[in-house]
Amino acid sequence: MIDKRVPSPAEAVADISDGSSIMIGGFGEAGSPIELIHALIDQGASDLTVISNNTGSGEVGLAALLKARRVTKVICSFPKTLNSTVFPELYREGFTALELVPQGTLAERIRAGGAGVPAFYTPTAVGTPLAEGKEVRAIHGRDYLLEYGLTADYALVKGVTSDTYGNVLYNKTARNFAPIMAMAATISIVQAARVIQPGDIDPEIVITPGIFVDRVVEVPEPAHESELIAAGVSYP
Amino acid sequence: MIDKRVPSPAEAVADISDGSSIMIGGFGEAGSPIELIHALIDQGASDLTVISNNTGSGEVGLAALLKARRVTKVICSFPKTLNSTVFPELYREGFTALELVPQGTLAERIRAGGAGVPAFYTPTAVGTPLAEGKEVRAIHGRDYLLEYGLTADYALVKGVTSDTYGNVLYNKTARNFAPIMAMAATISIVQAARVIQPGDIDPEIVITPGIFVDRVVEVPEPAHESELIAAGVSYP
Amino acid sequence: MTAQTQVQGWTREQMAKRLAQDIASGSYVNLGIGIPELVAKFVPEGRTFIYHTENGLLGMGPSPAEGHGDPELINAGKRHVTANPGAAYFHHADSFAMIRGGHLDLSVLGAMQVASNGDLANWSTGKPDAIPAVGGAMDLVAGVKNVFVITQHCTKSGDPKLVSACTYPLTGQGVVDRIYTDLAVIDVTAGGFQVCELCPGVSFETVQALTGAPLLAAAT
Amino acid sequence: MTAQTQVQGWTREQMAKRLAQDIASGSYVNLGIGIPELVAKFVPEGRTFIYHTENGLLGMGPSPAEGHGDPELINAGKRHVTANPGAAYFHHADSFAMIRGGHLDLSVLGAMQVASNGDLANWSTGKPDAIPAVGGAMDLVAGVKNVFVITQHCTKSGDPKLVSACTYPLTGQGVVDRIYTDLAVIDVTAGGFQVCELCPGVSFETVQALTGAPLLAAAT
Repeated sequence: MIDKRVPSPAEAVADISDGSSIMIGGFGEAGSPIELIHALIDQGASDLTVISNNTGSGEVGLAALLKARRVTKVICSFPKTLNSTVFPELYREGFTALELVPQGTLAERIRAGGAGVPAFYTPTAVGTPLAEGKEVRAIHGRDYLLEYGLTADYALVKGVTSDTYGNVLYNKTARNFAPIMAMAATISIVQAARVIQPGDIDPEIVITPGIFVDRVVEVPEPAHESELIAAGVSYP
Repeated sequence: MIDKRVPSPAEAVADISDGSSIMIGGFGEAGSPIELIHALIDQGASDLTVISNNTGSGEVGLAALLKARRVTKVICSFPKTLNSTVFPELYREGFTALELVPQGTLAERIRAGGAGVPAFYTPTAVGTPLAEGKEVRAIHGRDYLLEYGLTADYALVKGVTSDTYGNVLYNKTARNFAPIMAMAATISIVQAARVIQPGDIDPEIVITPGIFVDRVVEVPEPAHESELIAAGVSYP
Repeated sequence: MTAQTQVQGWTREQMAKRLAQDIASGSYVNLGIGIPELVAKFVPEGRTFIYHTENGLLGMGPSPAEGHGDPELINAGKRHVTANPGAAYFHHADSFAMIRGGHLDLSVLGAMQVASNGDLANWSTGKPDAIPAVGGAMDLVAGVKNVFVITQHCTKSGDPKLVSACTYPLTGQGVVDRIYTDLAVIDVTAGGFQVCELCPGVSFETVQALTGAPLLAAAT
Repeated sequence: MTAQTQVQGWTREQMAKRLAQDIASGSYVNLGIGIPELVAKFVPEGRTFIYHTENGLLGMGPSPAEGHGDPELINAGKRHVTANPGAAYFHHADSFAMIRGGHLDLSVLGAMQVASNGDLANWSTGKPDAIPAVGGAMDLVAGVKNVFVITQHCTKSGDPKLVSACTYPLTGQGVVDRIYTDLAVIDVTAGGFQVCELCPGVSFETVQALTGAPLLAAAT
């Protein structure tokens, strides 16, 4: 019997080693796998490269991971958020490097990484500073940039429901980067509020098929970043 | 009020002109939009380029469109099927040209066309006869072929349920090429067994969002290719 | 006191309402953060627009009642929103396939500068100490069929935002189709900026004086 | 009478059963059309395999009872199948993302020829009058982690299918990991074909005589 459940977030992230690259789902707080991130903070891995759309808010979740000085590089599209002070300080200090990628190019690079497409052309960012150093190619009379697929050692994502095979459903706009990150990482770890049995999810509505998922951990009442911040929480 | 319904298959395909490129959904008979194809045969457009995984069976649906000598080029991965005699004859005669594309490359080219990606690299077919004339590029030490996105003037696809905005659900493996073809065509036409109102489909389970769909026609009891063939039907 | 502050132009709401008049019913529209968001308040009678938010929702509805927000149902500005009947959720790659693939009819964006050749700068001051952040702006201008800018005609310090060449880092080259300011509606044409409509009480000369590039008069 | 017909090798079912022994529990497996399909009949006790069919189903189950097929639930060979608990449907681009992206553990394919460097030919005779048809074979061999070939050791006319270089058009270069024939299980190694296991009663010399390239003996 296939059963991808692990008992706790701590066990789910236990093998992440220093220097790993980690895709972290979420757009703002929607879909941020806070319990997995906090377990990673507790675990202690450092020198991480984090691929995520933002850099977190307040001092919980992703921002807390940064604040703990575990992340030496971020690849993201929008490292500024309301209440975001942690990343700017680390960036100005030179501790955390930034690779800024347009949001759609970031999404497509992750999807390409998961789909075995090593590189593709895109019209986004042609003629802008973000095109610097990139190959430009005219195709059918228009210029495009060459962009490379992006993969990672791990993905940490948040679903709402999963079965033990790793078939995952998401909640509303919390879906965002999770399905493509699950595709693009060697080890994909899903926290879900409810883990059910194979056959309990209609095969027509599965968003992430289990083939893309390696570990599933049940987190019945996941925290919301904004609520933690409102409560004055600073992790750990 | 947005309402993409058209009253009949005939009206749905009425404006397709000679020389059009048409993506036709389906893998074998699963997902083949037979009523739309038959309406296209009745309509009379010729010199068509058809992009579809197969070339049809018997003398109904896609095979009947070919037999009517309306298709001068097919782009497909597998133009041989049980009971498929129509295409081989037209191909040997020289009436219908063939661009043979590996199935996954075909799918990715269609998806790229719909996603605004003009070209991408793939490992598929490197070192084979299907790589002839294609650019080869080494990326991270492995050779890849450059492949171009594929678009079309029209897509004809079969859903099981649609709302009037064009949000579509499919039935099992009849989904196959339909969602990506709907993305890649200028005018996407969906036949669905049931057309319902916006709000009647859970937004979490929509497979093709309405933005990719231009026309929806209700075909309550769509025919199945195998049943027509078993009944000895030859269209028209 | 700068020239601009002496001119009584359209309010932000009036600008948004004016822009909304130019959107065809049935359009798929992405509204940027800030003034662009106001456009959603002014759907002309009898029209239906479907709003796309790039974080993964087509059919975005208005903000929920205070206290009824779902932290997992937000827009690109990370505010709580709702989903209208006929909505669909999707992942980020599919969302930007809609954008890049030319499936959206209109993108409405703010601007720091627009040049008379349609170049747009709206993501970075380029200052060395700025934290660069781009989000989806470059994807939107590269992919969406029509790009409308809605912005005050001048900066807070009175400098023109409509210029002959952008000095800030570009978001995209030659991408803007039309500009809605507090003073005028201006098309970006092959010949440069062309006034389409002036705010009542505002003269062509006043607008020209506050614009950093030559203005063509409205076509007659 | 050719050499091969005098040899009593494994049956097709025995070949499939032997291959199934080498699949780890929990593997995601794509089975090609023909002999590869037989592998699904021989899941070893205590193991679970999840079958992928490239037309858009993960968790493919056995054929339905005669007359209970759904024409819209088929496999890549266009036969009626079923969906097991825990299955998922998806579109073709996602299905081949699984294949090309290296997410499948194993592809089992038939062969016309396999070369000692791992080249595979299984889609075309290359004859001028043949209707070329490739399907997903080139994608599978390019993307799946492990590629096993299952085939009769020789053609119907007695020619070796395991050769020093393929004469038929290639499906992929250097892609085959292991070959299961009626006579032996053979690994493709850096040094060429290496016997892993002989069918009981079949000698190394017999297999060598029926193979068009040098065979290495089993590692000891």
